[in-house]
Amino acid sequence: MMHEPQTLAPATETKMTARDVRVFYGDKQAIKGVSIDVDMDNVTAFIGPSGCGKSTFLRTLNRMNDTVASARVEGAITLDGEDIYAPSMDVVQLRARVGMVFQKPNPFPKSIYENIAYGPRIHGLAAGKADLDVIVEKSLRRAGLWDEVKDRLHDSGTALSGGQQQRLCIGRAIAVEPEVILMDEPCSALDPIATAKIEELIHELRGRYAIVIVTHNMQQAARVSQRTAFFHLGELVEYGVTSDIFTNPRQERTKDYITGRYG
Amino acid sequence: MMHEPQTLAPATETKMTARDVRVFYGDKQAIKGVSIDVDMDNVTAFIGPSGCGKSTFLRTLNRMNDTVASARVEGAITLDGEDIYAPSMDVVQLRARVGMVFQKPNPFPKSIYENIAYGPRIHGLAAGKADLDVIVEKSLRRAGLWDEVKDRLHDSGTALSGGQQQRLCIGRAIAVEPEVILMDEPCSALDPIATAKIEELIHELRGRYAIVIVTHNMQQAARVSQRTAFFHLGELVEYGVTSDIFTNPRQERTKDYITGRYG
Amino acid sequence: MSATRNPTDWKSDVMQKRIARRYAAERRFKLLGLFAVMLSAAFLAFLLFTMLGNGLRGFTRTEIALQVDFPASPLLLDPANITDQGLVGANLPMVTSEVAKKALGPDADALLSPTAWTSIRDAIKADPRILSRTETISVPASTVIDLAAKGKGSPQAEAAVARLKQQGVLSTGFNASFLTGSDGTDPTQVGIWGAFKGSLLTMLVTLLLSFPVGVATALYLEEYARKSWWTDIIEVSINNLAAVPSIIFGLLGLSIFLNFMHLPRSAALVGGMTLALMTMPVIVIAGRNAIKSVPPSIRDAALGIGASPVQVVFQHVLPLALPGILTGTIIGMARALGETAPLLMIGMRAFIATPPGGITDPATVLPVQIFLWSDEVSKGFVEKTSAAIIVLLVFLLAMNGLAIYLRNKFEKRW
Amino acid sequence: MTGPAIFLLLAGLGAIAWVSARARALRLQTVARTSGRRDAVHSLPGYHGWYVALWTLIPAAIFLAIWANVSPGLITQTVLSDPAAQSLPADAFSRSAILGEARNIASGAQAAAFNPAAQALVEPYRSAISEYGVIGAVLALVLAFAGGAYAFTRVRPDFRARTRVERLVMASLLIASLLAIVTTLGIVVSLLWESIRFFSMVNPVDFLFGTKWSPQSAALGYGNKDAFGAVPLFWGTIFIGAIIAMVVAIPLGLMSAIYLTQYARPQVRKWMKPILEVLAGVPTVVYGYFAALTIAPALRDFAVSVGIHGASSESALAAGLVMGVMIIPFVSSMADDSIAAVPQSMRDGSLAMGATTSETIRKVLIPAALPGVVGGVLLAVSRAIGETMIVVMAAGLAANLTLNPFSSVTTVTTQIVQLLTGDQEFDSAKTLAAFALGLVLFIVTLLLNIVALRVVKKYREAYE
Amino acid sequence: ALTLAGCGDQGGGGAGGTRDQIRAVGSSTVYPFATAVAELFVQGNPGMKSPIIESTGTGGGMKLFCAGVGAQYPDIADASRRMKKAEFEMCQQNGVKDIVEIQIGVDGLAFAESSKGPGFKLTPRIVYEALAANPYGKGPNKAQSWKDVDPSLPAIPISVFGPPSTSGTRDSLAELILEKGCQSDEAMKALKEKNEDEYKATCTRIREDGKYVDSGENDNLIVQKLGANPNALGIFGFSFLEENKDTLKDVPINGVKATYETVSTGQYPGARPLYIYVKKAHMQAVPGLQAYLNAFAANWGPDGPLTKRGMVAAPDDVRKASAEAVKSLTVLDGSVLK
Ligand SMILES: Nc1ncnc2c1ncn2[C@@H]1O[C@H](COP(=O)(O)OP(=O)(O)OP(=O)(O)O)[C@@H](O)[C@H]1O
Ligand SMILES: Nc1ncnc2c1ncn2[C@@H]1O[C@H](COP(=O)(O)OP(=O)(O)OP(=O)(O)O)[C@@H](O)[C@H]1O
Ligand SMILES: [Mg+2]
Ligand SMILES: [Mg+2]
Ligand SMILES: O=P([O-])([O-])[O-]
Repeated sequence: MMHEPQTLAPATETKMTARDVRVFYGDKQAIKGVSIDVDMDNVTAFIGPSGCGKSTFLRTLNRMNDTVASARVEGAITLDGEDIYAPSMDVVQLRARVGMVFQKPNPFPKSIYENIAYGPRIHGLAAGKADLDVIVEKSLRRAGLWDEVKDRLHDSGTALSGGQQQRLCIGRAIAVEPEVILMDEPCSALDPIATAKIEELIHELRGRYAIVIVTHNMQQAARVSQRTAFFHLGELVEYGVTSDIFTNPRQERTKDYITGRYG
Repeated sequence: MMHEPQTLAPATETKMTARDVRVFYGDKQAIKGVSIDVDMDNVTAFIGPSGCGKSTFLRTLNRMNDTVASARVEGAITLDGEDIYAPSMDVVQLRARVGMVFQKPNPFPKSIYENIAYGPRIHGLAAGKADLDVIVEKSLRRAGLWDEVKDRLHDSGTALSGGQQQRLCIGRAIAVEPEVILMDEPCSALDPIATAKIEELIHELRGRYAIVIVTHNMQQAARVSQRTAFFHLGELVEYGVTSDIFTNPRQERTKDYITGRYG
Repeated sequence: MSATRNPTDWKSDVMQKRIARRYAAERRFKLLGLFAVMLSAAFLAFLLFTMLGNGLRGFTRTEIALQVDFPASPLLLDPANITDQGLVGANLPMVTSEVAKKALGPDADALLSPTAWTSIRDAIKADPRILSRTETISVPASTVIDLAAKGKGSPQAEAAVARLKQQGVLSTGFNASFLTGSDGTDPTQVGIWGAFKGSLLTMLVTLLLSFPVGVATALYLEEYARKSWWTDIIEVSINNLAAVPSIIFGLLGLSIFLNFMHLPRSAALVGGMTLALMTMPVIVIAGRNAIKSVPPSIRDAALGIGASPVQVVFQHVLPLALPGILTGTIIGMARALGETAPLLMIGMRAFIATPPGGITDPATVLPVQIFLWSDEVSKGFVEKTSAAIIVLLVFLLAMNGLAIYLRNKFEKRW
Repeated sequence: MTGPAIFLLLAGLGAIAWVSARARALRLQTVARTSGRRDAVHSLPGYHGWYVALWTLIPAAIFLAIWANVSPGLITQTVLSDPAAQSLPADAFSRSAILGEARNIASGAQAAAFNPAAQALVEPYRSAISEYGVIGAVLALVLAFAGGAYAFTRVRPDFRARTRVERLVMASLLIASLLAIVTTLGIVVSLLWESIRFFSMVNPVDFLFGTKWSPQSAALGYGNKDAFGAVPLFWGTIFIGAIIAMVVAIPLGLMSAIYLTQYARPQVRKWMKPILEVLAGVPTVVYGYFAALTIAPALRDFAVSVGIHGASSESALAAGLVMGVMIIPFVSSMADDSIAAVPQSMRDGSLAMGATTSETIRKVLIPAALPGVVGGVLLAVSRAIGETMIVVMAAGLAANLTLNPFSSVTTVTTQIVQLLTGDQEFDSAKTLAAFALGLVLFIVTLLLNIVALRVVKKYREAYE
Repeated sequence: ALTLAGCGDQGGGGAGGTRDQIRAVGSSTVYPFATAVAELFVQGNPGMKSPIIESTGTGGGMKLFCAGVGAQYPDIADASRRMKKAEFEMCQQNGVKDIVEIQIGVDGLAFAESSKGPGFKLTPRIVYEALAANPYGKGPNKAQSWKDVDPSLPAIPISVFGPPSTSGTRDSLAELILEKGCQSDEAMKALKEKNEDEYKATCTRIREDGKYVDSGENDNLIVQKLGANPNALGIFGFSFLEENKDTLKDVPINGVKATYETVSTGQYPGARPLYIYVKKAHMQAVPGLQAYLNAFAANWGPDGPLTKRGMVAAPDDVRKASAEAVKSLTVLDGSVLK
């Protein structure tokens, strides 16, 4: 177990920190003492074989694991230095600040407009209809979807293609002005062209938000991220600059995985 | 579309042939004129991105697609020169000759013994209890599972670990003495150790049975197969000696796929 | 950090208030849900307690101990030759009345159940030797006394009860004959066995007809039928039959089974057939769901080693689906067991004092018996009605419990 | 020969057929196997056994079924030609009573004759029964042998016995599934037939749109025009079943489902769900009794105490309330299913935006589940409008067109019971009206169901 | 299904089949007496199966009874009014030729109120004017309270629970009370001669605006409802009144209360005969039928068990005639029926 956080040189502003995080589903331990820092200016990729706990760990970062009855989280996670598991932390606000995009695009069965407006509405971020319109347009623009949908904002979000749906979901997350965006295999259900679009989008969003992306496609990790964390069996095996991890892994397990010995 | 079979030098005995096979799900064409030869002494791997039709094509080889109401198969497929879609072909016997192992281990919720004995029983392959015992032992040995389960043959097959279950399923397929074994991503639900065991098993079974394996892990294809077929969008893009495909792909699409541009 | 960012101030007052409001709404909503559940449960509890409160008394009856001096009584009976016929001619009602008058005073007839003499008859039948001595025999009290003894009588009756109590002849105890007897006209003597047996026979017919047909249909539709206009029709028919008002089945039974096929009226056979038509779709639907929940991988596995479709179904799918099918069957049967309206249409609302011997004998069933008793003149029937309801509810709860148990026990996740 | 004996004999023959055919197939299999061809024998020996056994049994069984229906007539013919039968009374019922009794004695079903005339016929009966019994048995056995022998000659290695046997299994499954259609047809035919007669007496327009329901006036010779306006019944049905009951059932059912699926701990859910389901399992006659004797008087007292005019002790409200409670589990289980069918990803999506649980439920889950919930409610409505006993016992018979829930109304189902169990004129419009009402009820529930199933299905497909 | 169909036709000996249980159908008023006799019959004839008695209402019973001769048709029709001519003819058409009519007793059509009630005093005229749909043919009934009908009565809204149009009791209400009240108007008497149909309609049709609540065949419910509703009036068989004397009190008609005496002497205006009708053709075929009739005859006397259940014994001469009918099975002459 490594309790020493695997940080990099303090080149950039640290947004979230995790210290010795352990997650249990009932009796089963899914995350075994992971410590990691997520910083602002880089895209962080989590890779690892199926079931190693990537998604589980990602979900601890915005307390989505609270919704799983059997899940229990130990250890400390902070956002801007605040403990997000502290009783004083309001999970509703936390989740607004740490947005999430899922593996399968999951637009609400409402219009495109309503999908984006949903978050600002519940959080009361828009002062009126006009304000909301501005937010919707801005979010769709940032998500790179505005040009494709501006003429049919009131069509159902589920009528879009898979890649558009995923960008809609990213736009929806952006609309509440989050500080961190977590993405769990956002491209695994998409075709190559849509994947390329999302990857491009991630490039553009970088710097504006702290981004964490889980992927099973190592090439994708190599393409989009600056930092890569390799998980295996609930442990964080290695964390470092992406190009180092792929060209020069320090751990045997990382190397085996990258060369396809398993997974 | 390529209607010319992509065969290799006639070095080995050809077990199954497919000529211009087209498969439709309703109106949607999932396989677009694939011709291929499967030979006895080599393991053949099918690779390709998700949804490209690997599983669909594999399932035409033992007519498992018959069970999908909307599926329609055109073209010719032979087993030892016999047309397997001819009316005189009894599909029950065909499936006994062309066994299948699935992506998710699917043992019957019965004892280990019964799992193996089921096939020989329905095909009347055993003359009596003693005969059956012999078959069960032999099959479990070949599946590399005998030592692990010989003391608990009457425990439920579903109580085994994932990797053991998958080997049980292989043993079950072997028990009816098939001539061909089709495997559809047999390791994708398994951990690295179990995967290694199955890969080893495939090595051992090679030569005794014609083996076709679908995998999404290119390294696995490289490790276990001698021939690789690359599918894309329902077409057979390239078929050849595995090492050639991976080091020296003739098609641009193959190369892009192998280097992770998509999938 | 980019210049265009305008992060939301989550700590602002406005935001904090807004959050508080949202949480209050959350709590209210949750309470509303809890309230709905509680209200439904409370209603059920209220119903059950009302029935229990009214009905438990129905399981007891008041008896009066009579001292019968057989040798001195004007009984026309040859002790050596006790036959049913002999007992009929023995003038027992009169003798009983006289004995009672001697013991309890001139208004004794009003104190005893009109059929009190049958208790003496049964005592003689059980042991003819008592004819040679004085014997104390407990006979049922009249309804008026029975109710008064249970605290629900008129002042006169209460006075009579007080008097009897003083004489020490009155006792209220568990009424076994309520469980063993059949319909009758005297509430102190009636029982539910006849209706219960009628229910059993009816359910037997229902089960034997609906279960195999239901399961076969479910198998056909789920496993074999290729989707076509034909299976669509079958499917629509079944879904529709499951929701057709039960009374329509009564109309069907009346016009097809009685008027057209001339099957016997009031018989468990016809009741069972009518209810079977009603239950069958329930079984089909439950069966299809159970069959659907058998993972396709099991079918693939079997097909993959060359099992024929029939083998797949009968050796793998059916055994795995059986718990689900049984659960559905029990629920369907429970519904049929509680059904009244269609049976009224086919003449199962008759006075039937002998338990049916077979499925073609006239019979009634528990819910119809409840319906009939709720319309009886004598007030003694009120508590009998509730008691019968308790019996029916216990029966039904047991069936539902079994279904839930099966469901929990075999609920498998593959 | 008696019935059971024949059955035993046939069963024995079937067993022999099974065993011998199987043995033969087994032998053939062994031969084939030693010759090394593993696919030489098509079917397992057991299938050959079944094939031959079925050929032995089915023709004979069909014959016996026919014979059982034909032979009594033949036996009676024989007995009637006996001189002892000359003295039988002319009237058919007494005659058949005597004959039947004689028959029962002859067959041992009855010990002694109640009617002396029967005694004389016992002997002729006995001989006729045994005579025809023997004929039937012999014919059945011949058939069994013939069938078995034919099938036995077909036992060969390449004979596809399994296919044949399985085809029979399939055929019986298919036949079973046809029963649903037969039942539906039966309902339609039996309702339609009588309804047509009704509509030849009463103008369908008057029936469907008339506002005066008063079968008694028809009986009193007032003509049918003003007597069979079913609108008050339809209104009563809708008022009780689709309005009052639903006002109770929808909020309670929906909120229960929401609470149990979204908030309650698994342990609570595990217990509360079945408890609520019990509400649907309580027999309607119990609800009726409860509504009539407990709820209705209480409601009436309440209405009177708050000064509502025209409160009746048999009120639409009492029946509707109780019916609503009965329907709660239907609504809640349909809502439960629909909410559960909304993909978890929707819920996650909303929660991840920072929505509270109730916001997620109200803004995402319920709108998404709405078609399913609506479908469920339609099904519940169709169940409610078909409910009979509660209304029979608690809502009365007055065909009022009223909006006052405290007054008495009547429903279609109640009137059906009333018209068919009460005093009936011969073939009068009054009795036939019950069938016409039944037809309307059937059509309405059919439509409701088709719509509901369509809605539910459409929406399930949207997520699958 | 073949074997099932076979079961139905147990006798199998030709038309009719056999049956070893007596079957009676019909009046809900007679039902308690018929069942009581059934019980006595079984007690007196051990080994006999108990008769099956179905309460269908008089008319419903007649329909089943007259459907034919044979095992699937009932042997006895219970009636709380006399057989109608139309019913008799239907019987004849269906081959039910010889019918034995037996009057078993008398019933009072009781009017009752809650013991907390205002103490109504009624006459047939008042009842008619309060309940008729169209009193004296002068347009719809507008009476809202009893006072509107007769100033002597309290100003209580009219609310009457009574038998449904489907019962014999309702026929009796029409015949014994409403028609009499109606005939207080001379014009109506004249109308009877002129136009029988219109007369019937005017004099016997009951209002349907909710003032008269018909309560199904469930007389017990009427009793319960009267208890809950002190201002309502109930109409049902005399036996229910007898049984519920503690919660109900009877309402005099023309100053006569319904008591055993007034009903048996016919002094009470709502007195009506109760009948059973038997198929002579079934006498030989159904075991015990004669004994069942005998049991009726043995128990219908003034001190017999039936009067304890609330039936009123018929006058001596009627009982004698009925006993004779039971013995010699005198066949009903259709021409005396209406
Ligand atoms: N809700 C749950 N209840 C119990 N165990 C769970 C649950 N969710 C995940 N697990 C287990 O926790 C472990 C980690 O799962 P997780 O989903 O985080 O893996 P992953 O790395 O995201 O895999 P994948 O690449 O397949 O998405 C696995 O063993 C999984 O079986
Ligand atoms: N039963 C079916 N009905 C309709 N379309 C189907 C069906 N099964 C597969 N398809 C479609 O056929 C195409 C090929 O599917 P197939 O499962 O063969 O792909 P695959 O290469 O095996 O993918 P994977 O790697 O995800 O298993 C896909 O587009 C898929 O959506
Ligand atoms: Mg994951
Ligand atoms: Mg696949
Ligand atoms: O049942 P009735 O006596 O009123 O016909």
